[in-house]
Amino acid sequence: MNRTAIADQMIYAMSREIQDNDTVLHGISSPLPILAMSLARRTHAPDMAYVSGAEGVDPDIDRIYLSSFDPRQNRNAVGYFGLQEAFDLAQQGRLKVMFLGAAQIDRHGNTNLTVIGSIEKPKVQLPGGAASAFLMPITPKVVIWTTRHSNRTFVEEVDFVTGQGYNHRSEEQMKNEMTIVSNLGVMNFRNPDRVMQIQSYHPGHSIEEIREKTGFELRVADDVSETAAPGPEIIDLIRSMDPDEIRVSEFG
Amino acid sequence: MNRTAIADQMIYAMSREIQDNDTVLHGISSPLPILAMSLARRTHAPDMAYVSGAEGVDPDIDRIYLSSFDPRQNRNAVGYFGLQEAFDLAQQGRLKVMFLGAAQIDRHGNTNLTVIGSIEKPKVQLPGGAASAFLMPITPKVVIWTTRHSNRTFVEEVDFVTGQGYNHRSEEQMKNEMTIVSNLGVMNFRNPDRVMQIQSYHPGHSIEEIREKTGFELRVADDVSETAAPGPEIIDLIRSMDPDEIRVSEFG
Amino acid sequence: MKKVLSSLSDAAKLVKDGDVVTTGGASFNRAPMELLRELIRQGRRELVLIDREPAIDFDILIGAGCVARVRAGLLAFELLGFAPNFRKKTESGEVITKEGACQPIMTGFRAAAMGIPSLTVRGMLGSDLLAITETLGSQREVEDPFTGEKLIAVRAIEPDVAIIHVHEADEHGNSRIEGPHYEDVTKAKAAKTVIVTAEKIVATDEFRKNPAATSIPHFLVDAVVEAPDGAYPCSCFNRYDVDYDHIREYIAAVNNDRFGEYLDEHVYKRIGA
Amino acid sequence: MKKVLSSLSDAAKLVKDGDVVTTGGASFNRAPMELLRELIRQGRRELVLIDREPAIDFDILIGAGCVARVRAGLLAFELLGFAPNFRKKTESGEVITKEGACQPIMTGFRAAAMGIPSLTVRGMLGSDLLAITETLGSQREVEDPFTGEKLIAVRAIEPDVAIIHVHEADEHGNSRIEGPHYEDVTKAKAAKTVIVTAEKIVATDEFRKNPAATSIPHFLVDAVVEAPDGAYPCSCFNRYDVDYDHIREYIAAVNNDRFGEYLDEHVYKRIGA
Repeated sequence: MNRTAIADQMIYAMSREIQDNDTVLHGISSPLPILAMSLARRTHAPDMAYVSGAEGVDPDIDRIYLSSFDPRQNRNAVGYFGLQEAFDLAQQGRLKVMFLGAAQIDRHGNTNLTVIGSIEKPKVQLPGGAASAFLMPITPKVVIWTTRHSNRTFVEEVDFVTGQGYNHRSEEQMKNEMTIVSNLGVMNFRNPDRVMQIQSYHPGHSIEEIREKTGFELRVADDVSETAAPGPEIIDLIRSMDPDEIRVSEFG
Repeated sequence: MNRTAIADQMIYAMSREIQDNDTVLHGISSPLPILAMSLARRTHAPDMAYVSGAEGVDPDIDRIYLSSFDPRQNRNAVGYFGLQEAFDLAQQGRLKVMFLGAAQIDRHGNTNLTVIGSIEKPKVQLPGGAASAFLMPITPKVVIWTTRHSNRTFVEEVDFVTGQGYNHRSEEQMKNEMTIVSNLGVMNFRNPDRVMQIQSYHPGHSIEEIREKTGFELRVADDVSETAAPGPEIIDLIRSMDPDEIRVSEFG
Repeated sequence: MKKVLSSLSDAAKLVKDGDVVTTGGASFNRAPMELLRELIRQGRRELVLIDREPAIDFDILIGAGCVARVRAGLLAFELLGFAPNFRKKTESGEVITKEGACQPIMTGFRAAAMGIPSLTVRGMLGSDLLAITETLGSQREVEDPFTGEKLIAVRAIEPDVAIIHVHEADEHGNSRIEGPHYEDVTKAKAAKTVIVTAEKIVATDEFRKNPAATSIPHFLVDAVVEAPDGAYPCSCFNRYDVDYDHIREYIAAVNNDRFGEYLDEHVYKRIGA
Repeated sequence: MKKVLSSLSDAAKLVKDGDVVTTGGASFNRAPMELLRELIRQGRRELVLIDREPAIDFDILIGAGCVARVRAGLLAFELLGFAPNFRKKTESGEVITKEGACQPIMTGFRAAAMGIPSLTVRGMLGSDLLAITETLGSQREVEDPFTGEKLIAVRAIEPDVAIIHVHEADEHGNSRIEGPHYEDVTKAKAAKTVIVTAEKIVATDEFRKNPAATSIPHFLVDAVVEAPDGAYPCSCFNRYDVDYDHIREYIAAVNNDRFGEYLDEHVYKRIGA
């Protein structure tokens, strides 16, 4: 698959994590979430509430930009809702779905967006965790997306816990459901041990490939299957929302 | 003096409590404060910031109404600023002057707006303390106004402490200056004991009359004098801001 | 966006007996009177009313026997005097009121709107109100964890229902308020259920044309009702002013033991109208 | 209303060496670039920069040697990659950054804007960031006084200076922002000193005609400067878009050790212009 096709597959899988009536937020550097949210709203979730990182409520996306806060992405919004307000919704438990990134993720769902190496002597100073530390424990559905499924991303142990996973000291807070959508498949933690398992592999990929490119022993869900592929009308829809193919930049 | 003249005298005295550059707020049922603020802004304090209980910033007052929150009183405001925001300013120490009412007040400046009689068995259930409990300890200048100077208002001990005076347990918070403007004179607490004293008596009234109509031993400031009377241009200005003589309703 | 357009009658049914209710507006301005009249017609009972500075909105519900308790910073008719039903029924003990400070009420709403269980304020420390609210469990003295400063923690107030009258809304609940907003947006965020009444229901495109004018976004709203003159006799800024004469009539009715007639005339006779 | 109209040069002098500074906007949008360029020209040093999600605004100050420390939720150039000066100077240890979570920074501003010493948040509890911030004294675990729930208390952030770029302002500092406001109003309330740069200075009457459009009232503003294109190369909604090509040039300059040339070309050569 070329990068556009992988992007479209991921966007489609991510959109299916949204249910109708959900209130959904995206953050910074988030072309795939923006397109997934907009796709969901135009297909199976017309009643969802879309809150944009650029502060628009339910905008019509017909073009996206290199900044996910670019205010042009608020076209036709019905109102503004600030990030501070959206975070209040999250504290109330009303923000149902959030999309978050990760430079590293481990089998328990801990994510690192802070530093590669140690915090005292960084090998790579990452840009910062943004909303992860705050939202991961309190958001009912967290969708982590990564375009780089490899054993450098899916690691035995994260160098730094930016966003907490299921094995952490405050696990009483972790009543959420976490899904990971990568360029290879969809993973989740729907087992009694709350450890990562393959839920589906994207067309053209396999359980074996995913396990091989994962830095720890990855379980397989009992009902594992191939990820549903986007049909041509979905692909057309995505294309219409991102004519400049900004979504491919995430695979840079 | 007729009631209009007394109102004008009080408004003038109240306006002189405002200094240029002060940020000033009025609350509910406050025709005299509204007119005092507006008068100050049009005379000696053009740079003050006027925040109205109706949420307008620096409105031009040309008519007032029976509700001090009547939005018509925001004519020509340069913006809106909510009461919640104004109270934040107060917590920051940036709200310099607040006008507050009182059904009872004692020699230490404790005010009662809650109940006559006991809270368990009220003789008169008063409307409630509004901002007094909150603002009295933290606002640099509190101006209490009352149109009913009698020993039922100026009492030996208030039935209930709604707004704290200088003798209270949290006196470390009471770094403010409190002035009382009544229909008879101007009182303050500028002495080492922080007890009420007459600073000035309005024209036509006297120290003796004020002391007689006060339910406790009222001190007299060393530099006591007659209150400065509003000149004709001031009276015209007040009249132009309140052509319906709403200010007289406070003497009901 | 979900459609939440409703009838006055159905929207009012979202308020249950015993609910904790707050109303939009302040004093005689933009109170959701039409919806409150419907609550009276439907015979709602035992409500707990909370607001900073309400007026005739609370007083009419109290007079109609809908109310068990009131929490307000101040409840009066401004220069027109005491809130007449409130005064009668609190002095008779039929309605209970214990507080009387604006900041804790606004702060309680704000804490709920922010999704945290409590929020601190400065001030308040020397007031006798504090002892009362500490007994009620709505406030208590705390120390700031960083500075050690003594503050008052105010418990979040999450009303069962907020009823808010606005200028324009669409069928999804997107709402525009003109002029002073008071704490209405905070209340819409704080409450479990939000009922909006609007002078006019307009097309969603009107909101899309000027999103900066949207005060309350659709996803906070559970029901929206078209209610022209819905704040009457209170004001609705830019639409109509307070009818002070009507309010004087109301006061006279209560004070002359003719409040039943007032309700017949201004509330009940509207059934089916 | 006081007049606070100022020149770019005089306004920039309100920022002192070592000050804690925050900037308006978010990412590549409505950053107060012109005022920041003036700070570079004036040779400001040892600044402590705080913001939720800054980008080239912080990076250019870092690159020009003005910055000692950074507190940010995230500092990057979005899809264009790392913030190049930030990455270089943090990895070399020249600039110190320790945090990396948006909510505590927004909450710190909000606490200061509310005039309270700290404010609690939910979430955060399992993050390693917490131990770092506890050491720094900016966050700590607490229990809610009513519910006992474990929360994180965030210490108020009161910047010495907030620098905010707006669409229109008057000579008193009344300011209008179009489109997304980000945390700019909160920052204006939180900071000790507020500098506003505006695309255009307009008459106060423009504000009186539409008070609902006023974002920041005059009494929060200490200096206002007319700065057309003052956010460039960032966007100013409804006026101009981000110049992504310019930002690519900037990144290339840093990465090819030509940042000095970039500054000569885009910052220093403007002296006296």
